[in-house]
Amino acid sequence: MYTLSSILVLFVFWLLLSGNFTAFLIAAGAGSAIGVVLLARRMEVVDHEGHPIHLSWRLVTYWPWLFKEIAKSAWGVTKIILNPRLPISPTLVRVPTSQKSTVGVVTYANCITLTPGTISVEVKEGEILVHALTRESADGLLEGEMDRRVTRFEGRR
Amino acid sequence: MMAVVTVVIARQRNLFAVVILFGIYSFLMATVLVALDAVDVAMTEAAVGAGISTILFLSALHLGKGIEMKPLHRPFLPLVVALATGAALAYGTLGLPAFSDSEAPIHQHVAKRYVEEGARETGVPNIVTAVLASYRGYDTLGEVTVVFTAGIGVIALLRRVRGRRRGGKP
Amino acid sequence: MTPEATILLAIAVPAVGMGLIAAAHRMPDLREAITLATAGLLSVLVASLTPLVLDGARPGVTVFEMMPGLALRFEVEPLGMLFGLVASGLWIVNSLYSIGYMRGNEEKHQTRFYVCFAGALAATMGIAFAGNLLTLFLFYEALTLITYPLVTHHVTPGAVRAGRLYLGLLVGTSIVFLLVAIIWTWQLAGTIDFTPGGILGGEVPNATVGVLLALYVFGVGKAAVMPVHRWLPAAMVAPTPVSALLHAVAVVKAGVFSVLKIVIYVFGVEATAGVKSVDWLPFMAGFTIIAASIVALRADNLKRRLAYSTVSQLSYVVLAAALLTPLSVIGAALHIAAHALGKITLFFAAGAIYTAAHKTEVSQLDGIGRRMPWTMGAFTVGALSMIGLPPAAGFVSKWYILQGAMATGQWNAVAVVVASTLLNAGYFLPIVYRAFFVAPPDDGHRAHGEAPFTMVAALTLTAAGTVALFFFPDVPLALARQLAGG
Amino acid sequence: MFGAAAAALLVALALALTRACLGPTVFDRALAANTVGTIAVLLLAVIGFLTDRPEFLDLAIVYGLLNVVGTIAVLKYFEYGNLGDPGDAEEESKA
Amino acid sequence: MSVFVDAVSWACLIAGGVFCVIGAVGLIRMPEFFTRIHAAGVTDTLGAGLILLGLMLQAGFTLVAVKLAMIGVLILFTSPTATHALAKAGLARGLKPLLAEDRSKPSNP
Amino acid sequence: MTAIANHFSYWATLFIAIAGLYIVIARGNLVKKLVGLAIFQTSVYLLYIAPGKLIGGTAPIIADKFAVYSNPLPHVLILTAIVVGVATLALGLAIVVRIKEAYGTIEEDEILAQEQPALQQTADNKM
Amino acid sequence: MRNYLVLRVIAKLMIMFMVLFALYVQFHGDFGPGGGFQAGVISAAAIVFYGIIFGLPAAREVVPDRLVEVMIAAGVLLYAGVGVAGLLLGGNYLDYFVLGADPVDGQHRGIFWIEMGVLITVAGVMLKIFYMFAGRGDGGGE
Amino acid sequence: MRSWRRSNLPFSKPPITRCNILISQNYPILHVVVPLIAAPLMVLLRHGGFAWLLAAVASWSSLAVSAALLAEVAGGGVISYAIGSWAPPWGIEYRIDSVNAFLLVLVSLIASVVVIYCRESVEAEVAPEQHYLFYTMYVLCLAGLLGIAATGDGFNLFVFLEISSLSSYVLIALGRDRRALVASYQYLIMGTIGATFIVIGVGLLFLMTGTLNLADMAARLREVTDTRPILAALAFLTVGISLKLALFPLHLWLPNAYAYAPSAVTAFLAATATKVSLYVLLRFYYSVFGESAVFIAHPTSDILLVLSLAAMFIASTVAIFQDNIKRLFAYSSVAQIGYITLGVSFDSLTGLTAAIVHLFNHALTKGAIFLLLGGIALRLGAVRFQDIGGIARVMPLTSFGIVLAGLSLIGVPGTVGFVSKWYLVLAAIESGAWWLALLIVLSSLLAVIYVWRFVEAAYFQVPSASVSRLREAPLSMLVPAWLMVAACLYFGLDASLTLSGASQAAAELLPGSR
Ligand code: NA
Ligand code: NA
Repeated sequence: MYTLSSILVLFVFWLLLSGNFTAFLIAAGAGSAIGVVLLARRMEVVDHEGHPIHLSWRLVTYWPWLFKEIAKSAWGVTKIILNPRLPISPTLVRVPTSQKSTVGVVTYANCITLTPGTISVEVKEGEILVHALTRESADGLLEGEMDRRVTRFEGRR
Repeated sequence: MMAVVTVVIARQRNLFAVVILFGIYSFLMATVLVALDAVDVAMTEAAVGAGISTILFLSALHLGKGIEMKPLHRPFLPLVVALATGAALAYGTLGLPAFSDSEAPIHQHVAKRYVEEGARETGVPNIVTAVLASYRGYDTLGEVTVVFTAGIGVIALLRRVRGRRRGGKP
Repeated sequence: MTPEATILLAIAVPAVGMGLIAAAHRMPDLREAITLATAGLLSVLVASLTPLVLDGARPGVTVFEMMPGLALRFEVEPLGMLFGLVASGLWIVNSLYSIGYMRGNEEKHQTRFYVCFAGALAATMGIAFAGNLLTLFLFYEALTLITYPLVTHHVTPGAVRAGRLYLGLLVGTSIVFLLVAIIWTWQLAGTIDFTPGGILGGEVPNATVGVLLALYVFGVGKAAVMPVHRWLPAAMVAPTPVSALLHAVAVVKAGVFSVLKIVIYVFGVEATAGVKSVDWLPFMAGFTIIAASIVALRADNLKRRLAYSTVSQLSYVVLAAALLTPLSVIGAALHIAAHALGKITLFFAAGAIYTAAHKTEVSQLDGIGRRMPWTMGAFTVGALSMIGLPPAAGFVSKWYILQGAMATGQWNAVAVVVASTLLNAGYFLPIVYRAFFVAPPDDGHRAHGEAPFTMVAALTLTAAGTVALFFFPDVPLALARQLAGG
Repeated sequence: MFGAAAAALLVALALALTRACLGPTVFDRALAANTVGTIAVLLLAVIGFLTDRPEFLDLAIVYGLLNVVGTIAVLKYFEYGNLGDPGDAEEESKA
Repeated sequence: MSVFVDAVSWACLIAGGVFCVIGAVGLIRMPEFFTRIHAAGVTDTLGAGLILLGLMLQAGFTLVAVKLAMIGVLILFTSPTATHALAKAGLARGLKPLLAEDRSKPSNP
Repeated sequence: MTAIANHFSYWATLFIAIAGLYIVIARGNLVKKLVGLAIFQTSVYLLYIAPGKLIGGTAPIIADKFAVYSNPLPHVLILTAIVVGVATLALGLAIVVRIKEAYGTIEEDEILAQEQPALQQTADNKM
Repeated sequence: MRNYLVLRVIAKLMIMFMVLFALYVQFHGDFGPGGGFQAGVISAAAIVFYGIIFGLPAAREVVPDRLVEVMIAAGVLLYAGVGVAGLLLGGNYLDYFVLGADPVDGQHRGIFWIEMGVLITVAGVMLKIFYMFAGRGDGGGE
Repeated sequence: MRSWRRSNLPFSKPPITRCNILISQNYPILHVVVPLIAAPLMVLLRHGGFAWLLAAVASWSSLAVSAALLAEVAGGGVISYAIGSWAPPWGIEYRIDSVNAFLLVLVSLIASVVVIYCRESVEAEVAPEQHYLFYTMYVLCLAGLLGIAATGDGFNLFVFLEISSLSSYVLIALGRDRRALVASYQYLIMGTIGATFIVIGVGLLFLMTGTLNLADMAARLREVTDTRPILAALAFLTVGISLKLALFPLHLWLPNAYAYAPSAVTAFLAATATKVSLYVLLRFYYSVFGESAVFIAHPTSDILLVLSLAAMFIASTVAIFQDNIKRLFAYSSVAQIGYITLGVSFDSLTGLTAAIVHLFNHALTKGAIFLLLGGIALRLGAVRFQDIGGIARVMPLTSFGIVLAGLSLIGVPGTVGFVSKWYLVLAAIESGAWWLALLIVLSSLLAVIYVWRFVEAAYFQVPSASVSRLREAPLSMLVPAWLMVAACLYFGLDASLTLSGASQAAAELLPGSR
């Protein structure tokens, strides 16, 4: 199942990259996709972690929100940088996580990092150590909005 | 910009910093190459300079615990040699055709044919590939042989001999 | 057998002898027998060529071309014939003598000694019959190298030091001067084949001739013209048979032979006679004659005295060649033979004294003539020959040299010859006097008689030869006359 | 307009470089290197449009891929001192 | 329409460029490593995103746009990963963050 | 003056060459030397490629909409040079690793110091 | 670093695409930047990335040493063999014209195979070098 | 000039006659391709014995092919071989004339002899599992050197230079002594700087002519001769090549590299690597820049002369004071290279002949010496003077061979060294510099000293207990070594073959004179 869908995804990826639809190149693409997946299976990376195909449709709802968050916080950090007084108040904080799967935790951690102003420093069982540029951004994170959304994005299986 | 990085590399005594800076240097070089229309070269330089070289240096460095290097003792003579080389190079390059002079010999002789006929003769629109693989394919064979030599050389140098444990941890 | 084959055999026989001698290293008797047989065979071969040469033939053979236009070539002409005869003949005698000496003194490395000796003879034959400068040079260097183990025979630090000096001076001078001279000649003349009348034939600028001659004379270090004579006294550390080889049979003779041959066949006696730029050579030779004689006069060690005597006598040949007259050239050629016979006798005697009485200094020789009458009798003959008095061969050669000098009015040379004769007398006659007319010291030395038989036989033979050459100089004289006659 | 974007990127590149050169810690340099990589990717994309050659985007992808591999290699090295170390032992105790 | 798209895309490009510069300025201005990471984040996210968006608008619905999107996704995935790894490594190697407040201690079990 | 202006592209080459060579010769650290060597080699890249650029030209990938292409030949050559450079670097580093294992250091003067006793001995034997 | 969650997940995501991208670069070298060498380096980088995240032994399991050595040699052989094929078909060395009925066809065929040779050797060598270097430290008591 | 095979445009190519393949038509490239293919095969087989066999077969077939090529061009012909059937200057050209055919024979000959020697020597000095790697490097080095010699393309020359360089770095580093590593590293640094200089030089030429084909370059250079880039190119090429050929004072890498490399490697490299670099120098000087551009317009002669003399005297003097015999002869190599460059500096037919013939002769001589020293190293583990006292007693053939080859270094008549010296001195006298002739022969006296140090140690010292236990070197090492010694003597007595080859080559390079 993972294998087949992986091959398919890779093949599509190839076609998008290529833009050259000669028989030879399409065949090469198909062959490459199969070969790569075979190699990947040897690496044991073709699983729900390495190929989280099940999450694809939820992207549609999650990403716009994420982009908005990123824009907001980036703007915040921009203001700080451009402020001559550089009003920062770096804070270390532990943020609890509610995701069930590793992919979920990773997504959450990366989303924390992706939004300027906060970075996940260490991912542990049930919590993430976060460095925030300001107290406000730390507090914002602790409100748990992102945590909930990522968990929702992750879905229940 | 590259000049600045070079100077910092020259002055830097921390080897890790040097390695990181060297990676940056390669990225910059690759970008400059792109600006000069040498896309294939840029891709190679990026892959080699920023990728493989960094990994190589790091792999080699893990043996060196003393990452701090000693300061220089007698920098005068090397400077003279380097400057003399630079002077010779300056002397020579000042007589070269001006930048982007389309009448320069390199544009008028062999390369002219490559650009004009290469795609037709080899069926490959990327002239760099055409020249690399066909017109000067023998050079590339040599190049692959150089890579092969380096690979086998590294094996010969680093493979543990006399029954000592090979490779990674169990 | 064709003369060509004979020439090649003359070089091959001692070379093969080397191998056989080496192979027989566990059987001393067989080894020495091979040595004697080889020496005898060589003499016969060389002698068989003599009639031809006397008849005016110049048998030659080109072996192969070493470099384009430069062949390994042999050619027998009168001077080489004379030298070959002397060397091969004396080898027999020397071998006889060596057997006695080496056994009597229980020397080590005897096989090496005989092998190298045979090799030295092969090289000497190559020099004697060389048809061009390249061949001459090839065998000249070979002679140096093959005699090196002989000089360092005792492997003591002193011997090794002497060996270094020997090798350094001979190889050094030959490479630095002789080789350059040969190549220069080649560059000037386009050939280096020995040519009657001279390769350069007067077509070369005078100054160049002078420089070239200097390169040649000092390049041939074996001729021991001062200041490149130092190797000769140093080499006295070697056993006496080796000294005999150096002084009489091969090495120094090869030196003066080469100088003479070069003067005759490269420069040309007549072509060079009027050239001012070569006038320095008689002076240099004269100086060497006198200076070496004075050193000899002051030397107490017998072999050292003989060595300096050799230095002095060699320069007679050089001087004679430098006079550039036909008569002096005859004298020079004859002097090679005469000095060889005389000096070998003297060394044999010195070696016999050392073997029998273990004495090395002149001052120890009081009354020794009474215990060793044969030895000291032969010594006396040799001394007379050195001085140039009848009935010894030295008189004949000196006579021709003087005649040549007087005929061309080179009075300085005459004066040198006369003065050196007095000096020679001054350092040889006291020895004879001591040996026969001073009573032996009575300090409890054990009694001794003559040296072993083969040694005495050998020195008697050479003494007889010295006298014989005085009375019957026909063959050498005929050969020498051919040289002068052109 | 691409020119303006490119110019801005060049300025950013210069600033990031300054940080890379100033350090002071190795991590600062690695961070700067990563940023340089990102800016270079963007620069490449823009140059591709400047010169009307979208083939350059492949190049940008290569940059992006190697940038992350390089950065991770540096970090792995700093955490474990060895690129080949599986690093299981240490991590397990934390997890 | 195309004028409008052009205008938007140019705005995106300019804004993206500006954000890149701002992020880089932050990289210089911030006092220490951990705070600098945040600044770099501006470049990686808003700067990169806007520029790529601008370019995509230029490209229209073509494979070029798809490739630009791929680059965007690549940055989206790798940049936080690298940043995170950097921070983690820095902390692990004993780099002490400059802190106004440390609320991480109490939550330790 | 125009000569200098016309050749601005070479100044980078020059500077990199000088700096790279200087690092190679002056630095005693074996790894640093290799870095210098690599930098020195990159100077060649620009020397070859910069003259191949034609202003108004584009990358030498033939397409209908372009007429002027920059010179592809230097690109080919430098591709090879880069590969050769990295091969040399790999080999050099492998040797450095072995030196480090054998001597315990990668500083030139420390290695020399370790060999010094041997040198000293040689000097004594001269006497 | 196997248990380094963030890296592990992202690496798993990336590696497949990296390798595929490498092959894309390989096969599109005719049309755009890239070719055997670049592809070889990128695919090797992918495996190296894997090795960095999951450890050298894991990487060695996926791409065993023996295979890597074979790759190193096989690529060169393939390249040189294309040259020999040219000889055997009556052309000069590395003559691609004789490889196909039509000269351009022959060129295509020749270029394809030699680029494959380059890819195989370069990927093999880069990987092997990484293995050798990274494996060297273990015995040294780091 | 005859063009081999089609080198016309591919689109007007003649119909292919598939049944009609003549191996001999591809000789110009086979001597490189065969070892080049042998290398990966060895890696696939991973077996020391097979690898040796392959190396031997590859070397011998290269030798056979080279000899056939030499015979082909001996009359003064030139073979042009268009690789990939792309006519020069569009493709890469192999161009064989009497100059490089001579060199091809030399290199493959040495390789063929040394490979026999390797069997036992490598067994002793290299770990068994490394054997196939060793031979891989060996054939690669051979292929690289042959490729440099055969190519008619400036950049291809650099590529093959690097193949040979990289493989020689590895071969040197495989030496048992840890100093081999440092030596290899030093060589790598200096060699790479040299190669980079060469690339810069070739690049400047390329920028001025637009071509990389050397013949084409030469033709096009005539129009731009005496411009600044050309002069700079001359300087960079000279310095770069001089680094590779260890011209004094750029020789610093050589003594250690030769001293600590495995014996077979030392012999092979000493006999070939610097020689090939020298060929490259000659090729650029005479075939590309042209005699007048190099020697008449600039004081190249004087510079070369001074450096050569310095090499001859200083390196020889340093050699005298060496303790390690391999190092001693390595310094001697630096000095002997000085002789070769001295011959070049005369810029005359004779001088060039002398240089080329000495190139050949010195290869034989040094090859022989290092092979024989390898025998001592095998038995004794070291080649220092304090260890070898009296070794002639137990290893008579080895010692005597070294003495004979040593005589050749001195230039004693009957050895090849004499022939070289003869021509060098002749060239000096021809050029009117008789003082130079004296200097040449004076410097060879220094060789007497260092050769005699060996003679005295080997023959005039009492063997120590450890020496007395030794046996003569194995036959498989003695035979190749003595083959070289015999060649030293044979070509010393009958130099017509080597000299005709050398003068033909010199005439090829210097067509205008005489
Ligand atoms: Na963030
Ligand atoms: Na390509």
